Amino acid sequence: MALRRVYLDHSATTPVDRRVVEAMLPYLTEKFGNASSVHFFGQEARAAVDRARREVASMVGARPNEVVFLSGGTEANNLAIRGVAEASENYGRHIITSEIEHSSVRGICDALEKKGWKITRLPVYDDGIVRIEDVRASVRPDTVLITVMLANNEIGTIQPIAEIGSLVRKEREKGNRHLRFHTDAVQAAGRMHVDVESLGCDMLSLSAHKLYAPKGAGALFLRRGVRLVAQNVGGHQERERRAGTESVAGIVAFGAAARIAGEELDERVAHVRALRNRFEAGVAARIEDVVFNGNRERRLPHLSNISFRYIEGEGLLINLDLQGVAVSTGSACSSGSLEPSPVIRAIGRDDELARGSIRFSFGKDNSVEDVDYVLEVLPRAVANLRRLSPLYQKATQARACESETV
Amino acid sequence: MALRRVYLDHSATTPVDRRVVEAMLPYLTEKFGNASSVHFFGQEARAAVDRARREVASMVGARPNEVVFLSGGTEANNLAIRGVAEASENYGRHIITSEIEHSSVRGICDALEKKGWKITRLPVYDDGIVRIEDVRASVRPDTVLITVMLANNEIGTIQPIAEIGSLVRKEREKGNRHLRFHTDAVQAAGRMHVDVESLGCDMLSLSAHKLYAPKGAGALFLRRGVRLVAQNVGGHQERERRAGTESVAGIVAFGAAARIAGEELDERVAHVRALRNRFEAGVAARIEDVVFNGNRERRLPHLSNISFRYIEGEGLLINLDLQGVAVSTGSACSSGSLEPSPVIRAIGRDDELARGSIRFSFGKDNSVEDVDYVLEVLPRAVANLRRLSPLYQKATQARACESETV
Amino acid sequence: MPYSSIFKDHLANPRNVGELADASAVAEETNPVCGDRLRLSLRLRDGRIEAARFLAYGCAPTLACGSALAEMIEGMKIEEALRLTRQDIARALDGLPARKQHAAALAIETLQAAIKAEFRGQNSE
Amino acid sequence: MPYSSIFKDHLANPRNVGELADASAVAEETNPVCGDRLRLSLRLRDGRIEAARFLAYGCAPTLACGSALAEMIEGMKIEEALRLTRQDIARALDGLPARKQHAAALAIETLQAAIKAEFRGQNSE
Ligand SMILES: Cc1ncc(COP(=O)(O)O)c(C=O)c1O
Ligand SMILES: Cc1ncc(COP(=O)(O)O)c(C=O)c1O
Repeated sequence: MALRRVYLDHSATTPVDRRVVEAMLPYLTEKFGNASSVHFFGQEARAAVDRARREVASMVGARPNEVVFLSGGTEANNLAIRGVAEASENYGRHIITSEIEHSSVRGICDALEKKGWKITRLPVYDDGIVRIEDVRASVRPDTVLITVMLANNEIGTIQPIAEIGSLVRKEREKGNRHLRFHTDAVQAAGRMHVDVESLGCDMLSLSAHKLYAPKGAGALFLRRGVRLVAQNVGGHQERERRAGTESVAGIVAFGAAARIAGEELDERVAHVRALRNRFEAGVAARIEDVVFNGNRERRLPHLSNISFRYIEGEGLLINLDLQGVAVSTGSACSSGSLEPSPVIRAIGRDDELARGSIRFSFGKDNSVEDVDYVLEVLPRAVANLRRLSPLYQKATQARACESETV
Repeated sequence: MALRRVYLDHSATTPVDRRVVEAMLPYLTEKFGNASSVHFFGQEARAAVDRARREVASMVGARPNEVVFLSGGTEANNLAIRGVAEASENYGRHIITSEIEHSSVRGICDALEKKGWKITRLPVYDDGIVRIEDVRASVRPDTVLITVMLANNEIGTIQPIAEIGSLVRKEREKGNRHLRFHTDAVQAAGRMHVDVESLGCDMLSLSAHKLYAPKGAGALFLRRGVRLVAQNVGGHQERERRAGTESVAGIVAFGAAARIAGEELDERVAHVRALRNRFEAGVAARIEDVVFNGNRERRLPHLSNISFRYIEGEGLLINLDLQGVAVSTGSACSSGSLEPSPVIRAIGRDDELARGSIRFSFGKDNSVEDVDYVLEVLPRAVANLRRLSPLYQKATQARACESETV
Repeated sequence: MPYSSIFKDHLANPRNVGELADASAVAEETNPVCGDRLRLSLRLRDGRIEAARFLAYGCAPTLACGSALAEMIEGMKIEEALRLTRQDIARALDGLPARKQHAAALAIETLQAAIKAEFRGQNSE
Repeated sequence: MPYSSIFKDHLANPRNVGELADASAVAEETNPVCGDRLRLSLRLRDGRIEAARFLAYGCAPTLACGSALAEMIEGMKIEEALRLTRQDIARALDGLPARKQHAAALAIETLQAAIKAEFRGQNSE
């Protein structure tokens, strides 16, 4: 009998929607032109790229010429942060960010710090949310960039981006003319309403593969008039903001996925929220010593991050995987770094809880049966691992002693 | 009746081979995992990326762990040149390149020059080939990088890369330890035998879409031990040389295309060479006042670059396009720059010949009938444009006078 | 850089190509930046452009603008022709990419030079 | 980081889990870098490891190495057990990723600490 496979790792990546595959296929075979070519094949590709640009722009309320196509969310973050840093370094070398940014933003900021930039990393308290007062208090005359993500990829918490956006506008009016504001919306897009006008951001990062389009396509919303230094250079593509032959099929897929995501947003949100809530209720009822991470209201609808006390995430991940359930963990072991998830640490959990955290992220194709299957498998897997855990043995012995003493 | 379409612009991009589409499709839909994920879906993707890495490595005689997957040839050139420049700037700030590099290499070198680097651009004489003596004479104690393409994208001339490779080895033995050697093999791969050992290069750029794989994938061969500074940062992918979720389907396609290109190389070369030679013989027989650009032996087998005197390339391109024939021109008009093709200028042609140059590049799916169709259409198109050309009118009047005077 | 189909038709089937043996006004102008050339020969009579022929060398818009101009002005009153603008040429081609407006400018300049040449009672060449 | 199927089987069905009530040698070692722990309890008799049980906390290789070790040493001569190396553990799991070798090292350390503890006639706890 084939193993039932339940994919609950949609924050890592999503399968490509059949409709998106259909949309992109012709641009691999018959309509394969290079969008820079003047002839028919080239114009056909150019028209498709332009259409995709409108579709992606429309998903986030931008103008088409404010969308720069790139190879993914990581490149969008690199272009936004390094590009603005290099364009602004004569005005100041201070950047404000948060403690729970995606590793790409973290890595870029760390690299700038090594080059002498000052980085302020805002705390997120125990609910995983940045406070606008902290942002306000951190702005300095030499601050040239604020970069705070729209929604976090591990715990799903939604940050006060619109508030930061209006703060930035006020700061600019007060004379801090070179202050720019970037937000990483890679996890948010397709899972909540995203609108660059109401957010008031100057730049916003997107990645196709979180939206049921292929990996290897992304975009940066770059507000008209915002200057940055291109990072990949040597060609006229993307109005000199990103050199290199456009990935036409990937861009077409991204456009189609963005359009469908816009059309189906409400439906998708309702669907994944219902699954997620059913799942969390089931976990709370069936498993002891669990901690739900991140503010439970202000978070993405598809994501649940749970710490299972006494055990380490990787063992649980592999045990679930053996039963066909795919999840992820911020645990140090599986990410290949030594530090347990900085995000879970940032919300004040101890090392043990940080190491025992698992992210379950639902998608449009998951079903109630999927949830129920996981609710059957997960408690057993947790129990099995706890049976091995010296921490659990000690804790139960201690509890036994306590109840005896009572 | 449908217009016959003949695509002769394979140096701009190629259609994706059906077999390559078949190979990549599963990695969009069922096998859609993120190669960084620990679970089954992730491991499946990881295995596919590793296989593709072996396939691409094998095409150029490299070891798999010397292949860094990227978003294309432009990014490969950026990573190689900027990456080495940043890693070596304490040892020297001099780069040797040629006058006929692809716009990406040209653009990167220009950008470095603005930052104070010294750039030596080697001449290519009237055959479009760099001379090894010029390379030797240009090496200085502060030279940290030589970057010369393996084969040119406009005229197809093949550069003496193996000779430069052994020169570089000797220079390193003489104590110039920090000298690195990069070659852009984007046009060469799949069209001639490429082997990093016999070329003796430290880095070599590749792009999938010139090999019947999709746009948006590329690779840099990076010899073991060669240090460079990553350009896209913030993730552990590609052993920290290139952050960002791997474009799994694109990489799988690249791998499949590289494998097929290796298997079919001889066959493809023989096929396109026969077509190209038939075409050139036909042009020489049917059209007056044409100049073939670039050394006619030491060049890629699939490419023909011809200057049609008295007319401008873009008009010819559009006239051919209207008859279904897709070609390209280095003419200033169509590239959107003001200078006519720097490559054709570099081989000593005057402005008029540079503006009148057209690149015909054949592919594995072209047929003899395609060539014959173009040989029917092209002379008429040239004649029509010459009929409009004041330069042509003057030249024919002058000739008429000459023959009268005789 | 998508060109309109009228534009492409002018390239495939240029109108009024050539030189008039009995031209009363001729001008050849060059775009100093890119070297494009347009040569116009006109037969002017009774305040009208009775015939117009063009030759052109340069990128596609220069050819198309030459063709559109020569077609458009044949039969036109001279004073009317003098009021033509770049925009009129671009419109006749269903639009021109922003970076290609210089080709329409060259067409207008050449037209005006030719008409002036005849008014001064002389050819520009 | 692909793990072998034997490795995964150890995780799904760990062998020799628990603590021996009548252990004659016990050790619990911690990896100081990442905090992983392995606890081993052994019943040693007549120069042999008559019984071995483990408990482990930490990333998957630590659990798998604990399970593989406990299974492997049960019934083994003590002197033989003392000759076991990291490589033996890794081999029993069909290999370990390079970065995970520390888990096998922890297993060997814990084994040696336990045996030493009994030879000194005392338990480590
Ligand atoms: C919040 C966030 N930002 C950026 C990225 C990076 O995007 P990509 O995977 O396209 O490089 C991701 C996903 O990996 C993400 O979750
Ligand atoms: C010689 C050469 N180098 C680099 C490139 C750039 O590669 P890509 O189109 O993948 O960015 C090209 C093709 O466009 C090329 O012909």
